[in-house]
Amino acid sequence: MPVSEMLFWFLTALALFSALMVVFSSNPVHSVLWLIMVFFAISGHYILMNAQFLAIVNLIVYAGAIMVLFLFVIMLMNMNTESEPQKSQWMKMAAAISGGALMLIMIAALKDNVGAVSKTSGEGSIGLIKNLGNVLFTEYVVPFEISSILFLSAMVGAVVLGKKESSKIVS
Amino acid sequence: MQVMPINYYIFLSIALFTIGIVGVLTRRNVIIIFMCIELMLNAVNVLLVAFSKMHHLNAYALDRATTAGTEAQLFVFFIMVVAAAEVTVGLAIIVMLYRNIHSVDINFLNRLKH
Amino acid sequence: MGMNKYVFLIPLLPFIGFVINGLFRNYLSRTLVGVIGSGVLLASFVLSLFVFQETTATGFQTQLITYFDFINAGGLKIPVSFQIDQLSALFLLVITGIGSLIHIYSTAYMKDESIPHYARYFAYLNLFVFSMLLLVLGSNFVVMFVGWEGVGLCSYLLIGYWFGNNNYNNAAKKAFVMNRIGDLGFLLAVFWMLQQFGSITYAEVFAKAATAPVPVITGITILLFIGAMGKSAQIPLYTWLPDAMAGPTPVSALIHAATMVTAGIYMIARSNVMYSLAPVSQNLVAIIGVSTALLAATIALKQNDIKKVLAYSTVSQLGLMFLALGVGAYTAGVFHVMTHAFFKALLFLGAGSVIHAMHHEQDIMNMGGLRKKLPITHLTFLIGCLAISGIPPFAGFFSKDEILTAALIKSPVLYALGVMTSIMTAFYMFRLYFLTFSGKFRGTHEQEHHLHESPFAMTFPLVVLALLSVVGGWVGIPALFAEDAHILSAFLSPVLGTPTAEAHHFSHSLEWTLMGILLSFIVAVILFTRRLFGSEFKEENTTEGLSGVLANKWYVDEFYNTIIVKPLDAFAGFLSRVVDNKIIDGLVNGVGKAIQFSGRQMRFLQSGQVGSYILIMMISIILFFIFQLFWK
Amino acid sequence: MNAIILSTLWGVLMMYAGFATSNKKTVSVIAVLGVIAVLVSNWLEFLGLPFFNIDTKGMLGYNAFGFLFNAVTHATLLMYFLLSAKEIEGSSKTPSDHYALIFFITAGISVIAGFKSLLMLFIGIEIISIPLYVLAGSDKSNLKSNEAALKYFLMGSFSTGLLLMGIALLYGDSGTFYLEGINIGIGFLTPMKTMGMVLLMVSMAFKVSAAPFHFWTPDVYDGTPTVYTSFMATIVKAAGFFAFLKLFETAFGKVHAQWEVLLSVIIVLTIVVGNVTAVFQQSVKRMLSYSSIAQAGFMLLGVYSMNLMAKQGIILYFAAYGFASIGLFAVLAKFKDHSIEGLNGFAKKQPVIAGSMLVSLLSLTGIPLTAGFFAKYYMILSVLKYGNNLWLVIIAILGAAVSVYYYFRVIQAMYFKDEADATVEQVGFSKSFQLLMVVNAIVLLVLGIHPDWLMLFL
Amino acid sequence: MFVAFDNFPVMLIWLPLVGGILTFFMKSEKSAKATALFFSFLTLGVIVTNLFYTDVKHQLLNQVSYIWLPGIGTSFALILDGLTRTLCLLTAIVVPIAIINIPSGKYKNPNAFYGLLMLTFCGLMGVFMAIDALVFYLFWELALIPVYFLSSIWGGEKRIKATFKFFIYTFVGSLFLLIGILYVYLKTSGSFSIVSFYNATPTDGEQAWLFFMFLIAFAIKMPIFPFHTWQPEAYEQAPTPVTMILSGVMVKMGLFGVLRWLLPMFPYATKTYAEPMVILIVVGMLYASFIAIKQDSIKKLIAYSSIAHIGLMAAGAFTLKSVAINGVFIQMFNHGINIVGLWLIADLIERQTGVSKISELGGVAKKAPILSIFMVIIAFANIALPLTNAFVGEFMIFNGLYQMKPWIAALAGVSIVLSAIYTLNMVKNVFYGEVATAVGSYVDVNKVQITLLTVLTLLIFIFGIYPTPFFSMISETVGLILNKFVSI
Repeated sequence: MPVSEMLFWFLTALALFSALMVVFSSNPVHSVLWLIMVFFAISGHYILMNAQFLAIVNLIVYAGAIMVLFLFVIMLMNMNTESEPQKSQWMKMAAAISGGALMLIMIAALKDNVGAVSKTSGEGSIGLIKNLGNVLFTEYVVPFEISSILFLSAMVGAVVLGKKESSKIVS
Repeated sequence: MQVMPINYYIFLSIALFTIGIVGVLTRRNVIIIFMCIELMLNAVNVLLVAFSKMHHLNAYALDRATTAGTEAQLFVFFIMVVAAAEVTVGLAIIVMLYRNIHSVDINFLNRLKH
Repeated sequence: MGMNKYVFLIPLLPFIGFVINGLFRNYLSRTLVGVIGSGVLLASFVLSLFVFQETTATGFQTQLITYFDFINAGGLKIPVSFQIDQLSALFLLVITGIGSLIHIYSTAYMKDESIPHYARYFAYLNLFVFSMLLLVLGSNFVVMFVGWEGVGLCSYLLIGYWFGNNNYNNAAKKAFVMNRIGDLGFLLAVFWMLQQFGSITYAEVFAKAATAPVPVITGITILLFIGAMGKSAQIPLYTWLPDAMAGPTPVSALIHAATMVTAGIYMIARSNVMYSLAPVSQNLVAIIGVSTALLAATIALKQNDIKKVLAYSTVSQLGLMFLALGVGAYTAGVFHVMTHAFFKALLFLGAGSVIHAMHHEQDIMNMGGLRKKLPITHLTFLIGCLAISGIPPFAGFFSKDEILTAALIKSPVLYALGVMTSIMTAFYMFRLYFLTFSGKFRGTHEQEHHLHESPFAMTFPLVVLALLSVVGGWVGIPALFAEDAHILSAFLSPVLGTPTAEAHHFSHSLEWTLMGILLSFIVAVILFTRRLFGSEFKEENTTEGLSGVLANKWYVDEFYNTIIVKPLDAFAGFLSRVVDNKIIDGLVNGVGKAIQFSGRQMRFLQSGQVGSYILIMMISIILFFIFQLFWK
Repeated sequence: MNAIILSTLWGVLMMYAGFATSNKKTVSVIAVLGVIAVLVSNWLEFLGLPFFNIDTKGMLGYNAFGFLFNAVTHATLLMYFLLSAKEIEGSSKTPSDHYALIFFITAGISVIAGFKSLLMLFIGIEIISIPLYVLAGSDKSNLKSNEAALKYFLMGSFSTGLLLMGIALLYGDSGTFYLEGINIGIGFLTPMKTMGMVLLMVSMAFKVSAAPFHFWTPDVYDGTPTVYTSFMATIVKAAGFFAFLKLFETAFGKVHAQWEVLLSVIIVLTIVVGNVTAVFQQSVKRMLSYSSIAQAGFMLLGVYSMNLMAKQGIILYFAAYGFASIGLFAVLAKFKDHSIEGLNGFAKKQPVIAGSMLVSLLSLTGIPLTAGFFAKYYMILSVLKYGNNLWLVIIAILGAAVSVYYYFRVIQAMYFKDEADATVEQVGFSKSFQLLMVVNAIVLLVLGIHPDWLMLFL
Repeated sequence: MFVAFDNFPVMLIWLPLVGGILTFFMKSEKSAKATALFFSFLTLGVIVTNLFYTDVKHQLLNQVSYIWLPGIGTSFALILDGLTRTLCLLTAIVVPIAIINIPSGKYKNPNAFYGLLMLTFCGLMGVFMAIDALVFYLFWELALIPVYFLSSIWGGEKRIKATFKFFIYTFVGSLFLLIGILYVYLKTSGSFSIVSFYNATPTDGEQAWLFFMFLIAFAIKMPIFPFHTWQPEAYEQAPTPVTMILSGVMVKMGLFGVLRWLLPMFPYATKTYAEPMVILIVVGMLYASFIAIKQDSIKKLIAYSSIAHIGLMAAGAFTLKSVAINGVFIQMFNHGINIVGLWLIADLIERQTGVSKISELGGVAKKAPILSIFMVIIAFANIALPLTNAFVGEFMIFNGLYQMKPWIAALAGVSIVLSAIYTLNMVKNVFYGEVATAVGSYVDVNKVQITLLTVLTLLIFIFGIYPTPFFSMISETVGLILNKFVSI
């Protein structure tokens, strides 16, 4: 088994396990940490697929910025205990069954795919920063600029929500 | 040339996606639910990158100078961008709610029904 | 032929009388009302006389006078046109003549009414005559039907004349509804004729009838006869007529003598061509006729209301007329209509005079000994009784004898039943006569004190009618007495045809014998009744046994009530309460309720829980996948 | 392009307007001017006068349908601003921020109006959604508003996940994000494409609140401050439909027969659920949110049939539904009590307002001579023209019949119930508001009498 | 300004509409009533004048078509032909009568009341004159809306529920109608004109269900069994003028639809279903008649009686016999007159006594002899006594039924007897008998009421005795309807 393949399996296992742990840890902080683990694993996959740019972005944006934000919020709310009440068993069963069914169906439907992903880095330089940056600022400049609206609105939104206005709570 | 069947990636992605969904369904902590949604988005990202590489490989066989597959990687980039924006707003909402009810339990969100 | 131009006046004059009296009833004086009411009729009578005179001329041809198209659309053409022939002329005379007398009589009889009601009364009477004239004059079945329903309307209005009393109103309604049942038959016959012959004009229908299949003719004639059953009060639709006594007495005279009930006879006589082609219908007519005659006669035996007795006697006599028509003796039927009109009008008006004198007392048990107090009434009433009982040489004898002879030719059974009816007729009429006029007065003192003979306006018609009851029969003297003395038969033969040769089957001796036996029976009965009721009076048992049954009219009304009225009423109630309210409307409302209910239930899916929302979404997605991927 | 850029710019302008002036009225005026500007610029571009010449590499592009949709959006937005300015001003200390968000959303809608690539679709939808999450929660001290925002956010994000999965699968099979590219190679539906398509359909159904993905709608519409519910339920929803129609027409038009059954199931469910559930609502606001589900079912008929009539009809439907709902919500926003009984005897107090509300309700019901009639007319006609789906039409009209029940309950309350037993709130309506309501009603009537004036451009 | 008024159909639409709108702005009740009356009489004048312009020479005056929505293929096309004249005349007679009969001060906001009445008037005129399917549909619905408001605002105690039921019922029906119209439209060359609808060629299978799509709408409107349950309540609860218009004119919309649209458009399906339809309708007639017998409310009694009578007309229409269709035409008019007369009298009684239960009334005739005369005349017209108007029509319809199947005519004929029973029952219990306490201080009709009733009575007799001119007016239209069946 080539190294890349071994790495693939390792990362896959790591990702899945960490993902499961995200769901199953009762401590929110642990969940966050496990999720960061997933992101690392996924970044590993990106690197395996020669998508360095995304790997880096994933680490910086997701594992770095976003997850820190999460962690920050959780800490802010003082939720680092295992105090979360559990959903009803019925709901859990239903969730597991429907989730399993969905997975089964999707896998059953997609199992016959023929197609491959190259593991060598030689032929595919598209994932490099240089390449992507070039394309992003030429061909994709319109969506790029438009997504700035998104950020603007997110920013304004966060401000709107964050501002303290009145303290009277209406229920 | 070393290749991996695309199916592996598909299965991985599906598995992650499903785990995310199950998490959304089973957890009561809003933040964790949100995290599970992020997990789903990441599953999609993995899939997109894998497809990007697959298409690139296919095109590469015909044309060495191909840039096929770039768009998917950029798409992933945009997903991350959007996710970041979403998180900003999402967390703002969660904090706002927490300020009001001092809880992030989703089961408490039942004033609006019927 | 100069009368054609004026024929329309004959019905129109009473109609004008109706309009004037109806519209201006608040503005006319009592005298004027009476004058207008009777005057228009007298004028019609005079015109009718002229018309009649024309028809008696030799070589007279049936006259058709068309005015305008009533309906002319969609292949249906119904002209408003009149037909003048011997039959209609005769009926015109009877209707306007007797009608005039009744009008004159009414001016005195109804004088206690306030003027508006008095005028209303005369308006109705005029309208009644108008309808009847229309019926008789029409040259097709639709015009006849117009008059046919018109008399039904007028009988309704007149029976319910005293509308303050709900029993009367019920009687009026009953009359109209029963007539309507018959009318439905008539109407269907009209449609059938339209379909079969493409026309409803007498001339065309009768011309084509001979070529039509017999079952069709049978069907049409039976349907027509159903119409006649209603109008002429035959089994099973006869019960309205006795109830119709609710109206003022002159109205009863009008209904029983001149108008309304004779319409059925007229119609069948008019359609004799068709009936002659349909032996089945003829037999039916005869059987129904004789049964009615007998049934009504039995009931009349035990009635104590003076008008009821007369009413049942009318039903009975009508039965005899139908018997005549049924056995093909159309002339005899029409003849009896005429004579019956005379003496029945006489009897009713006489009864009216008695009631008038007795201050609206109608129970003969409370009368008696009126002979001296009401001499003219008594005498004329006696003539009427003799006439109806068939004592020669009074009018009834001739017509009845003709019917019975004709019945005998057809079947001895019919004859026997007819004879029984005649004997019973004599019995109940003289029972009535003796209880009313002989013996001692059984009413209150006050009544006795006020007893008086009626005024001239009332006695005059009585006298005239009495005269007619005496001589009226002489136009139809049977061949037995004198060959070719039957003027009426000869006169009507263009319309009704000549009597069949069968009439001569019997030897004169047989006829003499039968007539003699019958007469002696009748005389015996009269004497018997004199013994029974003449001097002293004993209370009759009217509750038990046969007499109870008879007094209660064989319980026919009760029977109808239980068998038809009540179940239909219950059925209507069931439809209204259960089917319409519960089932159909319930279904409609149920749909609404079901939507509301499911709305209420469906709200609970909206649990407010994000988890369950997403779960439902997931399940849906799974189902969608399965459907889209594996089902197709 | 004009519309996107101008509305973005105006959004930014609005952000700064809040600093520049503390007068809320001024802010509103600027906003209204902005909408007019956007409206005009869009129209100019339609007439062939683009202000900007940007090569979008085929990711964005407008046809008449898109322009007309934009125009309708802007027109309804104008009416919305005019009618609801007071409430927007009252909803926050700094309404300029809210105006900015709305302008950003408008830009997103314009993106949707012209998307030709799944990427633009995704970005467009997100630009619309994210500010909406904020607007839903803009009444921060109100727990219902909080809850609405969170619910909307969670479920919206979830549906974004589904959308992305769908896009990814589609890309995996076809190797492109361009709608036309997907359509070219779609001759045979592989399982992957099918799944992608179904997921796209699901997420679009979610956006247009079609059953069984509609659950967020009543809760969110109810909890959101009324003034923003109005916006959400009309303009934003229209964008969802437009996206739905365009996506499925351009990308999956060839395999229409493959997905029509699935869509018809969604339609039937939507109509049934929307109408039946609305019947029992006691609050006008909640009733309107269920009715918006029901109306969505009708609009989906246009997506289902996808012919010219469907497009004409759906444009008209946007206008009819938009104006009618905006009018109703605008009045409703002035009430504290949203129960139907609260409107008892309203017509006697405020005949003008009640009259224009009446027109709106009749339009929603689909009574002739209001725009709603022709909207439904086109929908039914397009399905009939598509053929072989009589049962769908019959279910749709039965739904419409049920809808009479709840719309007319409002009419009954306003017109037939006595005010004696009611608590008609003493709500003041300014003259200008009344005038605008009349204008709103006139728009509905004009479109109902002469829809050709709108259809002309398509 | 007069450009738009240069022909009859347009005038007939505009006059009530303008009148109605003007009425809305009237301040006092008097002026509102006067305006409404003025315009309705004007309309009546126009339609009466039009009766003299029925020849071919003036066709241009009687038929118009304005382009309306070319994109859709519909134009504002109206016609005045035999059928239309009949019904427009009826409407133009009934509406003024209804308006005149309104006592002053009875209804709050009289300007709105009269205005809505006029709008209903306009809608009805449009329905009858439209020869464009979409225009027809629009007016079909438009006639309904004002009625809904009139009844719901000014009606009786249970008005809201009853009217709403009525509305939903008819709305569902008209939605089916819409589907039917649109489907046929797709079969044409993209035009809603009646000619293209007549020439549209749906297959026989399509005809079959289209027939029922149209029929449901018409059947609900008429109404015929079993779609009738909205009617008694709606009649009972609606204010009298509205009830008059509803029962006198509006129910004719259904019959009109059958005659103008249903029969000629789907000759094949009509032929197939005619007989079952007739049987169903006849059964419904009897059903309604039986129920009428058990009604204690005058209004409900009249309502059920109307169901029976309308049923007869509907049955007549489906016989496809010329004589019956002629009969239906004239009967539509006559039934309108008669039932308006009945409502008028019922209203007069209820207005004075405050009672509409038969069992609580009695002896009105003693107190009000003139009223009773009219009542008797109208009652007998209602049961189709010869020489009253209804006889002509019913005679012809029965004739047609007989031509179709004798036993059907016989069965339907039972309703003649039943109608006599319930009508006379009502007359008896309300007008005759002892004077009931509620009637104690009854005052007879005044001059205005006498005039109204006289007009109705005269119409009853004129059409009962000399209907021939009427038949010559409609003969062409009847021919057109039946022509479609010649080749089948």
